Amino acid sequence: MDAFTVRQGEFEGPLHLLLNLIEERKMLISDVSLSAVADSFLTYIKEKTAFPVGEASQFIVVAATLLLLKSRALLPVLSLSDDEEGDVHDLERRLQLLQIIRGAAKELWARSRMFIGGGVSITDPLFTPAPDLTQVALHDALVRVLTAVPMPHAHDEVEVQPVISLNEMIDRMVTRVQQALSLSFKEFAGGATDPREVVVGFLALLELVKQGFAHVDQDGHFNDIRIEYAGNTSVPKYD
Amino acid sequence: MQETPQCQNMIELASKIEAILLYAGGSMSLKEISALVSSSVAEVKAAAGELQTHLEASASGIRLINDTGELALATAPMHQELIDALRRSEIEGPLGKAGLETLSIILYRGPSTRADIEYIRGVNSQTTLRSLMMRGLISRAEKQGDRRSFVYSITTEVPAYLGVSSAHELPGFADVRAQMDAVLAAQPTEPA
Amino acid sequence: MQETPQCQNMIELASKIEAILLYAGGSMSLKEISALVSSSVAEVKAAAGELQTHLEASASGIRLINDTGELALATAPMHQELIDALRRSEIEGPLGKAGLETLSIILYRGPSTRADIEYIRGVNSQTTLRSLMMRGLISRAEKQGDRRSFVYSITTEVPAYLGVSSAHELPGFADVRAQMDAVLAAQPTEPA
Repeated sequence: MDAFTVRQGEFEGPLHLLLNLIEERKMLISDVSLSAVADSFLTYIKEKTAFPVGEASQFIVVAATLLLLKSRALLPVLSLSDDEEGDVHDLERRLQLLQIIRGAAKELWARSRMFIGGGVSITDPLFTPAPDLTQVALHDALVRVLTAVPMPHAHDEVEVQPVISLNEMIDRMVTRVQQALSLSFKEFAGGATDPREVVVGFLALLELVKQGFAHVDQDGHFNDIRIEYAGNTSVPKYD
Repeated sequence: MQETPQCQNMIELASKIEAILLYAGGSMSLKEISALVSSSVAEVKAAAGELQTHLEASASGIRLINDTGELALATAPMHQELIDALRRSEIEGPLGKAGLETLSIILYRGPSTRADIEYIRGVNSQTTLRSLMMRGLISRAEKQGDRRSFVYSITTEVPAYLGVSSAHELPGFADVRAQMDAVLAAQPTEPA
Repeated sequence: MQETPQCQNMIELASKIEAILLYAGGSMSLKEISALVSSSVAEVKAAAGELQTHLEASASGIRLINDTGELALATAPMHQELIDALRRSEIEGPLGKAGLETLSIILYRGPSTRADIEYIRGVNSQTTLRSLMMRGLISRAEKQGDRRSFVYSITTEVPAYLGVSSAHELPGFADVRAQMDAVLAAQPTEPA
């Protein structure tokens, strides 16, 4: 109650998470910092098992943009379409606005409050009905109000697996890596037509490396990435 | 008032009394106020006298009423005509959406707290409750065992005006009542 | 104030405004008051400024909220603890982070739709908006030309809640507004 903190039951979304990650690193909001925090962001989504109804998709949308950025940072061959550039700018803009608002909201915390008077007590009311005071009008007003009350679903969290599509892609990657034992990411990405597919492939690749299924080498900053199969055929799952 | 330390103390106390009474709206006893401000009844009484004198001497539109140990803020007598006009304007015209909604909740549900009404309506209802009280359609009483919490009830004139002997005779009573109970039962304990 | 006839007039008007606001409670617009006192809005505005200065300069426990054309009498910020003790039973806790954030967006961005707010927060804000409405801190109106969409605005309760007579007195208010405007103006793409 005394601190400006997130209250139990309050939900913080993907933008808050991103902003926290960027601010923790004392970075400015830019494509560079977004790309730098992409891994931490994805780890968070994978470790969180439940989101409030309808909120998981917001995380996935942001994750897709982060992956795009991260891939471009590592793969110069990848150029973003106008729509994708727009997504990146939009994300930066939303974060800038949230950063301003969060700072401003903190300043509004724990200020001395004033209380507006409620008026002088009425001691001598005079019964004054109005023409619209009828049985039907009262009934209709109440039904309208009751229909508009949202039924709370604060504890109604659904299990979601935002990595489902990721798992599918990893399956494909494993097959490809097994076949070739050694291939370059360019070759791998060459088969994809949609830049988003390249991105998801890249993410899947990072996952394989983390799980110890593949080794990745990159000789220089803009050189191609080499992938090598590490000798384990089982497929990692996140469920 | 001279600025001696004792005097400074009394000015502060007078300021507190003024704030308490503005917020309370109605009257409060010297004893209640003395408990709130942690001063003796004698000190509160002295500060109230000071406040009364000050308000009367200044051009303020507010007066302090001190009626046998009960204090309240009131409008200055010179503004009586203006306040009468204000009252007339407030009870003129239709009840409107807010008035009908609030009144129907109290009518179908029975005595209700402001918190329950506001939960159902989803909007602050302080002004609407006051206007319904002013029209004599509802009245408020202190909640049992809780001096500062109020319960709002329909006045006896309302069912008579609507031509029913009790709320149960209103259209759709059972259905609406059940729906309202369901809504209130689902109310989260701590609103976000 | 010097006691010129014109000044005398303004003192009387200030006194009337004080009485009206005490009696009615809540906030009233300059326009409503001007109709009641048969003076121009400009005259009421000037007298309100006078009243505000007077209350702040004196030891009074009352302050005038004077924000965006609305006036209200409120308890002075220094008495917050005292009033909290008085209202303990009807307590709603302080606003949480989500509430303050949403309130800040509407305060600094100006009147906003739910989509505008969720664009910045990235989370569903329906519950938070409802909670702010129940507290009387925001009000909503149908969006012009679109009856299914609402626009949320700050009420007069907000400066009171933040302990200032007007939101413009908040430290850094103009700065934050300018920062928001700069970002919002940078790209014309608005949320769908």
